[in-house]
Amino acid sequence: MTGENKQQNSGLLGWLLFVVGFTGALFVGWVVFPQLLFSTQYQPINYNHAIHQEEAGMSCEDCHYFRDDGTYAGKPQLAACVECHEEPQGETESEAMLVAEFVEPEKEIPWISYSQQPDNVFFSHAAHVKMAEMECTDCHRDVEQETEAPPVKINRLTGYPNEIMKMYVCEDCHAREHVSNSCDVCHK
Amino acid sequence: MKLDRRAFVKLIAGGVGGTLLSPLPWKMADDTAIWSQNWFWRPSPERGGATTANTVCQLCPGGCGVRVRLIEEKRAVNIDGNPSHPVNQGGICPLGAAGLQYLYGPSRIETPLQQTGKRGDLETLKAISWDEALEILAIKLRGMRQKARGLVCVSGKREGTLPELFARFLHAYGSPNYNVMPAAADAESVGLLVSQGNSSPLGYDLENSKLVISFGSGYIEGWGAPNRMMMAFGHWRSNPKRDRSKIIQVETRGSLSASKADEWVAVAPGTEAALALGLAQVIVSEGRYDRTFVGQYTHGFDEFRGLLRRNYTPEEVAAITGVEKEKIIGLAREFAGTKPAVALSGWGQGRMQGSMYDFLAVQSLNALVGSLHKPGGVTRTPQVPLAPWPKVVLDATSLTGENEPRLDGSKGPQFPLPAQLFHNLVKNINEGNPYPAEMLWVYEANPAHDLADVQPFLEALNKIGTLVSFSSFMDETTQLADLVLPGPTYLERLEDAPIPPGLQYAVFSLSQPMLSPRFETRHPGDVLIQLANSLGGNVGASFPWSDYETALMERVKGLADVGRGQVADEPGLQPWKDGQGLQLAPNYDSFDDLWEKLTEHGCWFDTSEAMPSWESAFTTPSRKFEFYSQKMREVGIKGNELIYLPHFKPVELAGDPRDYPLLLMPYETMVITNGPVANPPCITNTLFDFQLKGNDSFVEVNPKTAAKMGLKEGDRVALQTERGTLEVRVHLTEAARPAVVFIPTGLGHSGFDSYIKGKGVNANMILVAQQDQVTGLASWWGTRVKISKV
Amino acid sequence: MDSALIPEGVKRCSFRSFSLWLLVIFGVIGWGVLGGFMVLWKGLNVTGLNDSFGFGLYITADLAVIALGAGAFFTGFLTYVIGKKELKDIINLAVVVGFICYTGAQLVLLLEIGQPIRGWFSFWHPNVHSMLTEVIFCITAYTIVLTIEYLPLILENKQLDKVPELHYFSHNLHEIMVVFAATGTFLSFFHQGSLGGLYGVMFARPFAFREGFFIWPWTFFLFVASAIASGPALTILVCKMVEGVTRKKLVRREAILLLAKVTGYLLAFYMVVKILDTWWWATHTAPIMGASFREFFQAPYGLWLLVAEIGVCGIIPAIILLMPKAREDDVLLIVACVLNCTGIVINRFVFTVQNLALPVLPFEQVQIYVPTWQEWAPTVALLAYGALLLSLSYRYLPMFPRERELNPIE
Amino acid sequence: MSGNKSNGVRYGMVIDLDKCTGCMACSVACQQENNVSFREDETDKLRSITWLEVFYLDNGKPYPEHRRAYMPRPCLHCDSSHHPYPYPPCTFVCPVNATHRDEETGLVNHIPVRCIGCRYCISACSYHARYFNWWDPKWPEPMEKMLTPDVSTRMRGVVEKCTMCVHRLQLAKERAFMEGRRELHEGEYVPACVEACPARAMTFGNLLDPHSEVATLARGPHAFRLLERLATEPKVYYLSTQKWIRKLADNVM
Repeated sequence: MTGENKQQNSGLLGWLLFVVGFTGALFVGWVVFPQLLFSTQYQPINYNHAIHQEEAGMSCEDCHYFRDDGTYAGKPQLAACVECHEEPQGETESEAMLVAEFVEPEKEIPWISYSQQPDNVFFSHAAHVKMAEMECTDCHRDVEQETEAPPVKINRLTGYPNEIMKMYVCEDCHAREHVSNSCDVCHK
Repeated sequence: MKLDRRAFVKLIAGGVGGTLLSPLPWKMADDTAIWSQNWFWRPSPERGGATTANTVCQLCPGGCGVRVRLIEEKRAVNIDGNPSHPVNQGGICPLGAAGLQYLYGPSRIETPLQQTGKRGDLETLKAISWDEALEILAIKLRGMRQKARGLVCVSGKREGTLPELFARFLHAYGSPNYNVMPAAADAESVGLLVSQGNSSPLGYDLENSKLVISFGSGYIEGWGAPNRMMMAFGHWRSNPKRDRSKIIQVETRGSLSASKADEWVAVAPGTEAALALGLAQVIVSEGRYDRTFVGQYTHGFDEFRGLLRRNYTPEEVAAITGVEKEKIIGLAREFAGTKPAVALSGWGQGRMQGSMYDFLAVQSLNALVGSLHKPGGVTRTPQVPLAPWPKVVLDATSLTGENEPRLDGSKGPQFPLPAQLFHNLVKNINEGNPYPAEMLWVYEANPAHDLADVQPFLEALNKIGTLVSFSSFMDETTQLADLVLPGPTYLERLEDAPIPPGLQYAVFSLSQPMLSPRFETRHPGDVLIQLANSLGGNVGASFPWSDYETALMERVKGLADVGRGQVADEPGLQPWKDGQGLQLAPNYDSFDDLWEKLTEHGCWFDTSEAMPSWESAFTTPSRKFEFYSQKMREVGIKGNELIYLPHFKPVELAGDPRDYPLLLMPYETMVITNGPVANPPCITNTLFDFQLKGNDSFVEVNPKTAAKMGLKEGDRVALQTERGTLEVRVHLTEAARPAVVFIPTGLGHSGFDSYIKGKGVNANMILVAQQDQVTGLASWWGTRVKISKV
Repeated sequence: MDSALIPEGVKRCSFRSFSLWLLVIFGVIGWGVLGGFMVLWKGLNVTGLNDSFGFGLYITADLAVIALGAGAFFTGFLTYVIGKKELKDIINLAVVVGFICYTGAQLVLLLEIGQPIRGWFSFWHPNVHSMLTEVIFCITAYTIVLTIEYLPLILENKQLDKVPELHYFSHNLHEIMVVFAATGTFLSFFHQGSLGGLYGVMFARPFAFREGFFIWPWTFFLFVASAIASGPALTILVCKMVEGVTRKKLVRREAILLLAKVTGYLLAFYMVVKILDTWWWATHTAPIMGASFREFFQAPYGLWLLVAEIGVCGIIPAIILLMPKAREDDVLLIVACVLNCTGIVINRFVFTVQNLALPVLPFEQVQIYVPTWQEWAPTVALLAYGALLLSLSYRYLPMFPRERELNPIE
Repeated sequence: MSGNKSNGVRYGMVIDLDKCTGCMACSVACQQENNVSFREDETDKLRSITWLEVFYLDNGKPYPEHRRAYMPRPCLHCDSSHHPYPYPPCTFVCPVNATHRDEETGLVNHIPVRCIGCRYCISACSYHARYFNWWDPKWPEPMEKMLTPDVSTRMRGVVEKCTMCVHRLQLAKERAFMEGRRELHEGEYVPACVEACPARAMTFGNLLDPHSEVATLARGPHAFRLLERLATEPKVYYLSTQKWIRKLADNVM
């Protein structure tokens, strides 16, 4: 092989390596990295939204209600579950776990939140639901027909779930609706 | 073909390009920033529904209603004032606001403890069960029943059903030795006894006073009920300018009370009473006194007038107090000419016992201008109509005990007047006279730190067989205990809070558990009942209740029975506004209703008891206010004529002035807690760096005095008195009188937690208490001191 | 050993002595890294900073270094934009010094902020009203410019120059250097100014506050003037230092003297405006704010600072530099340059530390600031970092285009 | 929000120094309300965080003419009429928009999670109202239980300051929303310090509502503000009939 050839070959190889590096990095960044960044966590027991609504005839507000002071209760405390589930209400594994691991030892169920904002955020459900008359599903996924609680993706670095609403979403909507975007409206 | 450098560079370049076009760097930058906002070691308070509940603060006798903010009724996260409570109307003092730092403080005791080694060794203070602890105590008590008089109890609380239960236990068991920590209330009570015939504590109608002259009282620094006093101060200051109430402070040190008064009269140390007598002299000689009262309702006025004329002319008083003659005359005219006017007594926060004569001198001013039992003046605190408990069941031993002399010599032949003499108790224990102390109970008190002139007490502990502490915290006394029976804090227990000191209307408040006890603590009331039952016999029979709550309810039934007063359930109540003697329609219809409402709102109050009339107020032999005390003669106190009259008696200070050229005076402030608890971190935070710097506390010295001694701001000095030496730093301030060194009390803890331990020095270690030979009361406002640079 | 990297036709010290020298430098840098690491790991509590002295040695050093780094843009401006060709002798050095100053300042700045991980917020969430935003953007942009200006010099390294692409690239960069010089001038003008603005806008701090033109306080312009009056002085100093260490003549005398003359005029101009500013501030600005000139100078930050800054380190060097006879004397030239640079350091110190030491509330006392070693170490390491970059650049790059001509090898 | 809204809302405070007893309840209540961290030794006052600091003043006269007074200082929430910088001195210097004046309430907020800790705002504030977290905020283990969820805890390396308990405004608004109201009544939103003050020396409300107590007091003859000459226009007013105190509030030539 002549020197020139060698040079050409190595140039070609160089560009090939460039492409390899480029696509490799893209693959790592777009595919591998998200896998590594998020952990998948499962709810301590399966919660069946559909069955509570259809068979037990419960409404959303039975568990997700406003407190008298206008704050939002979010997820119910164990006491609410105990009202019906003092004894197992069926044959499922979750039902047995609920009674054995939480109801009987009177331990709160460590539900994993899909969308709870960081503690530096003050989110007023009253402002959005009562005043702005927004629907729950405007921000949250529709759980009405859900028979199984989906797993939660938790960001390993930040500790927050991936469904969490980012600040620009809040800001955009506030700007559209001519609501103040001053920091202390939402941060505490 | 080999991978040369250039190819490698290209691979890297591709990699970099690809990475930049992927979310990796951008998401990482964002997420690491978010990570820095949510570091796992940063506490994130648990969320939940918030509620508030009313209770009463028990950190001092001030009796303020407080509101506790709770999260899911499991965590208490805030304490503020209860706006419906008439005493504080929503205001709160720093200590009350810091209450949670006690509840969650690191110095809480978690279980009963027994000292298995040497006293004071924290390593050998071992956790035991409640059953064991009670058993140990019961066995000891059974064993020493024949020496029952040797059981001594010290309570830090003066009033309330719990101190009463302790006293009851001692009574049934057969010991006369129930004591409370010494305070100005002791002198007040003796003074009232000799001048008015009974010891009912004073109630000041301050909110309605137009002129208040305070003889050394820290009226906004913790004297009386602190919040009530600050409320009253705010009220004086918000009256329309033309009839703003005026405050005159007579004090040696330029305290906050002095600075905030309309006028500060700086007197020579310990001469407040002389000034009071000087004012009395002017008022009497100029005929400015209340002729009706003095003429018809006093006894011994002529003797008093004679004494004033002889000894307390403005010239003489000016020489004693250092206050100009004209000033004395002016003050007297102002005091007599302003209606209603009132004079306050009791030094600082009223924590020093002090002299009965000092009290009498000030009280005689109130008598001269007819301010006794009148609106805007001083009366007695009304009775809260609690139902009595059944009589204590006595057996032979307890009957003997009833008649035993008290260890402190009070009510005895030498000192027949006072109900208790704490420093005498310490002296007698040390001397084993007249009998040894077998066992000491300490409840809501920390005498090992808090008692002025504490060293003799620490020695006395060696003479005491067993020391039992009921404290919730690892205080200095508890560290020395042989047995610790920790109680829950006031936020975890039911307890009544009686009328705060100095109040003119009736209040009964209830503190109740805000949350379940954090630790294996037990209510001292329940402990006493269980202990009594375990002892059985007459002691058991004297405690016929299943628990403290039942015992307390039995007494509260009295309120429902008389059907008076109201539960305070609306903000802005000011029971002093329309005067006393005003019937209130009860807002409850039965005991159950009352109890329920009391539990919800925390306070019952009543204004129906009118101030006593001058005809009925005095129960002295003459049925009059006695300037010249016949009571003292009656109980057999003998001496020259002077001792029956209010007079100024200079205290012989400890130490030779040649060795100890300066005077050391203790002072109290709102931001350094005295009493059973130590300063919580958030109050210690508010101390200025000329009060505490690192672990050094400061004494106040006048710049002129300092200059003479070559001292500069912040210099480290040794303070030496007859009792010992402390190392402090000096703060130069014109608030200090020349030649006097002012030292704050309440620092220098060796107990509690690392947030207070070792900060500053404990002034009580070097103060010397001086006993008055007529009354037996002790004073410690001044000790001679030497100060030298180290 | 490293002869393959050393430019053709110049003489360098042995690799052994060079390694020893590097060892010393790395020692100092290591000390600085340790200090910096402690600040990052334990937090800023290891420094002497507090709530009174939010800014301290780090900021003083940053400000001083950035001002002194102005030699780069100003020499560039003179060389490329004005066309003072004789300055080509020294332009490379000026660029390297500038690069050192700017990158070093940014490294120290990273320690100074409490949350360096969030440092990029200033790009993503900038507050356009903040002078600091202007500073951060301009400094970053100008550092990029300086890198671009530095790049051709690096690419002239004997080995790198052999790569045809790089050679070509470097050549083209040279061609358009005027563009970068102009950009650099523009950016520098703004960030030197906004560094002054940083203080001048503190309208709640009577010591720092100045009225001004539109939104720019007079300090904005004073900082620009002082930077261009002192930056070239540092360039001269560094040049003299390198010449001293290498015992060689590296730059033609005309270049140095031209720079010295320009510096003299600029310093004189700066002194005039600074004195005017001080007079106006003392007699108009401060009284309006309820402050008095006398109270601005309290021990230990007394009037001596003003005398030192304006008198000793301002007027004296200006006179020396303005007198042709004086500036032609090497010793006097060096003295003038040292004083000039010291003056600027004092000025930045005064605005940073004295400003914060003075009480604004009438009942307060003067505070005293004492930096800890964790602050000194990174600051000193910044100088070592400069020495490192200079040494490497001198040894391996043709930093002084006239070196071969002035020092022919026999 | 309270009372007369047509004028807008400018929350402000009046502190009557004649009534202030220097008891420090405001400062303590503030620490509890806002999860202010503390260390074992807080005597380095230049590194101790006290959102509501109490200044010590004295008249400088010799005994017994000596008088002292305490001056509580929350963040003054400057309105600023300064030309050409009509912003509080602290907010317009922040490079990252971490601090800002809410134009609907006049409150100056500071968001620690945005803050990069450059401390420019600390340097710009002449009232020392801003504090830097020199250390990781830490509480002894059991005391973490008393932290309120209404205010987030801060982290090392950021600035913090008094928010006028803006979380109480947030919660008050929520309560109002439940009743379908957007307006607040006077007294529905009051900071912790004002609520705590046992001498009732502190008043809080809408300065733009001419009938509010706070506006009435702020118009009084003895009302003054700290360093008025700086044109920072604090929304915290002080009252004192004492000349020497009023004199100490402002530099007088």
